[in-house]
Amino acid sequence: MSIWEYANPRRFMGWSAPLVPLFSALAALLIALGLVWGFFFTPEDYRMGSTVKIIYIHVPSAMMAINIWVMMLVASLIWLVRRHHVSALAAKAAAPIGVVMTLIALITGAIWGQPMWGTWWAWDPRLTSFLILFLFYLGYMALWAAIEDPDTAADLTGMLCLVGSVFAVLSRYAVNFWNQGLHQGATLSLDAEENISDVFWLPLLVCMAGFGVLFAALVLLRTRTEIRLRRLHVLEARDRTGRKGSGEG
Amino acid sequence: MRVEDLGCQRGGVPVLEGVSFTLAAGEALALRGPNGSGKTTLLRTIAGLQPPAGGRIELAEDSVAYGAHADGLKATLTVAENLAFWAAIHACDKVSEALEAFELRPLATRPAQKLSAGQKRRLGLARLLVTGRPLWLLDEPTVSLDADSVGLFGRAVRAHLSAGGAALIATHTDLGLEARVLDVTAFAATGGPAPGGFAEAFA
Amino acid sequence: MSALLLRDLKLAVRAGGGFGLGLAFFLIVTVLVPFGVGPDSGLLARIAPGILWVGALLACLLSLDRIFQLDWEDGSLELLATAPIPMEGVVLMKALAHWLSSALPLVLAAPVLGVLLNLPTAGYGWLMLSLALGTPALSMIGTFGAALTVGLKRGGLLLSLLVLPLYVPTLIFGTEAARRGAEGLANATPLLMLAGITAGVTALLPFAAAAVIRVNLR
Amino acid sequence: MMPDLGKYGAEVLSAYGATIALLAVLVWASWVRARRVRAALEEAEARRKDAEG
Repeated sequence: MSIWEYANPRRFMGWSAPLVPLFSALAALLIALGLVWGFFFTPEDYRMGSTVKIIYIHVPSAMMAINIWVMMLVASLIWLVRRHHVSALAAKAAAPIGVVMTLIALITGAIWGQPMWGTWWAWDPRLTSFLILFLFYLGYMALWAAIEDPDTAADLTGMLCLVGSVFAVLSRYAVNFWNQGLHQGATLSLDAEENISDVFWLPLLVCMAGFGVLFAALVLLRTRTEIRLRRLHVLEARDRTGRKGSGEG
Repeated sequence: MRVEDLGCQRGGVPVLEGVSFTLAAGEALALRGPNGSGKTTLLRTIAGLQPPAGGRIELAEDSVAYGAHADGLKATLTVAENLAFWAAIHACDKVSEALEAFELRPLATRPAQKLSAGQKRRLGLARLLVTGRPLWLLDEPTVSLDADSVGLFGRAVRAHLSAGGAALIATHTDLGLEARVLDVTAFAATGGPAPGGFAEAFA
Repeated sequence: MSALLLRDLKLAVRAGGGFGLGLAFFLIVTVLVPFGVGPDSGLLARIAPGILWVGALLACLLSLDRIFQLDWEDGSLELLATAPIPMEGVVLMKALAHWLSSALPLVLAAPVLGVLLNLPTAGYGWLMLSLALGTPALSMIGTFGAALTVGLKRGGLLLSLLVLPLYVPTLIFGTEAARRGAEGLANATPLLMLAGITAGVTALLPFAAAAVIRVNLR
Repeated sequence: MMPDLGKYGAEVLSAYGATIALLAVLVWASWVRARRVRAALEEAEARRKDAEG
């Protein structure tokens, strides 16, 4: 059996049904564990004080904001190339989750920035990039909402996601060029591991896993909803044509 | 041209299935059927504007001239300019013949926005002549034409057929043509599976 | 294909709205800025390249939804799809017509408006060069956005929402090139990036926009 | 029980609060919509079965 068989709506509904509660429980467990661990049982950073605790939500949400867009890009490509409806619907289902993740990253970033940089908002390249990503998510969702025919909507949003991805990377580069930035990522970022001790790392890892599993649970749940909606529309269309046919006959 | 077992869909809903017919040079085929029976969808599918749901269309490349409900006229351009544009797009220089055939010569310098509905329709049909394409796909071509203009149109189609062209016409009026009739209601889709597997029930 | 370009230009001239409205909008935006930020000529001189770029970008945005909408409504787009020229060519000609009728007048008017904002003398050439290099990208990206929203009844606002984020890189490199030029700094990098964006966008987006148009015509 | 958050207590708490609130809204909205659509579909399928049977 080919792997694409799993993308058939009925099969998808079959295999995803038990995963939703499983992933939900796992996500709740991991996030609760990570946040409690991070909030109550980690020391303060000697420079940032207790604000370092924001890292346990800021970094996972920022990571997911980008990963979700990448997942939407892959799903859109699968739809555009292989025409698997579930793939397009998964991309549609993921977008609102991506928006919330981006919003969390922006809000926690701004809250963190207030004591660290003395300002809520700085046109720092990373923050700016996330703002632009936020706009991309909004545009993507607005286009889905605006088009009535579901397959047309899937095609157009897929193309927008494709083109948007190129421009998102380009924007990141342009924004970097435009302002060299003051993000303190370097003192506490993943690519500077020597600066971050296991005390911070382990709960952060748990939180990142928790956010990832939460996304998995939500995207499956939302995709199932979208599939049901399509099925509902097919039934309604059949009702209409059936009624018309019997009326004429 | 030849159409075999063609299926058409509109907005993802199957409309026609199993449509088969052939159309040779010099022949005309009239499509009949009530509103919403899929005539426009069939024409659009053959014109290549929407993908078929199944079956085959055998057709020489770049041979179709599609005459839709909308005429594709620009209100601020004159009659002659409108025709000259489509002639240039199709690399064809039959503008003056087209003006003659539909008696548009006296109106040639008038902007399209100052034409009556029937005159606009005549201009839209004259566009077919400047495409130089052998197969005309016409969707309700005689809407808003008076009896004289219908006569003009019939003559133009006959001239086109005798020059080796062919025409597929969705119409309710009699054009005085030797045309076979194809009733599209015979091919109405019986509600086969909707695309994408959403026809299957699931919990 | 040149017939299509000529027709679109002729239509733009006859409709009159095309450049007139965009230019007036550009002028008004530029005039409003000093009212907003105060008449300090030093400040105005510093922000002039950015204001002029943002103004030109917004003025460009105004006429985007007309690129395909009228052809869609009167059926021309459908007929063009069955014509012997490829849809990619139609898209490219539409973008070029938009650039010639809407963006080029803005490029030419920008120095005049620069006077109002105390743009430093060194800045005029760079401003025009950066606009001339960057606005084709704005037209092309906008054409893609117009293709996406062509079938929608109220596509205008959505079009802005879709296109503005895509405009960010062009705007950044464009203003950067103009600003650095005006301040006498080296600006080869942003100019090259700007030219690169325009070249890349012109090469690739017609395919995306044509695919989108075909979907919309279905 | 409550750790001493020092002078940044308000920031840390508001960041956690905002995050939990946003996630809760997202989960809640997804859940409510899933239930509504599910009920609507079950009703439609039942109607269809009636019509056929």
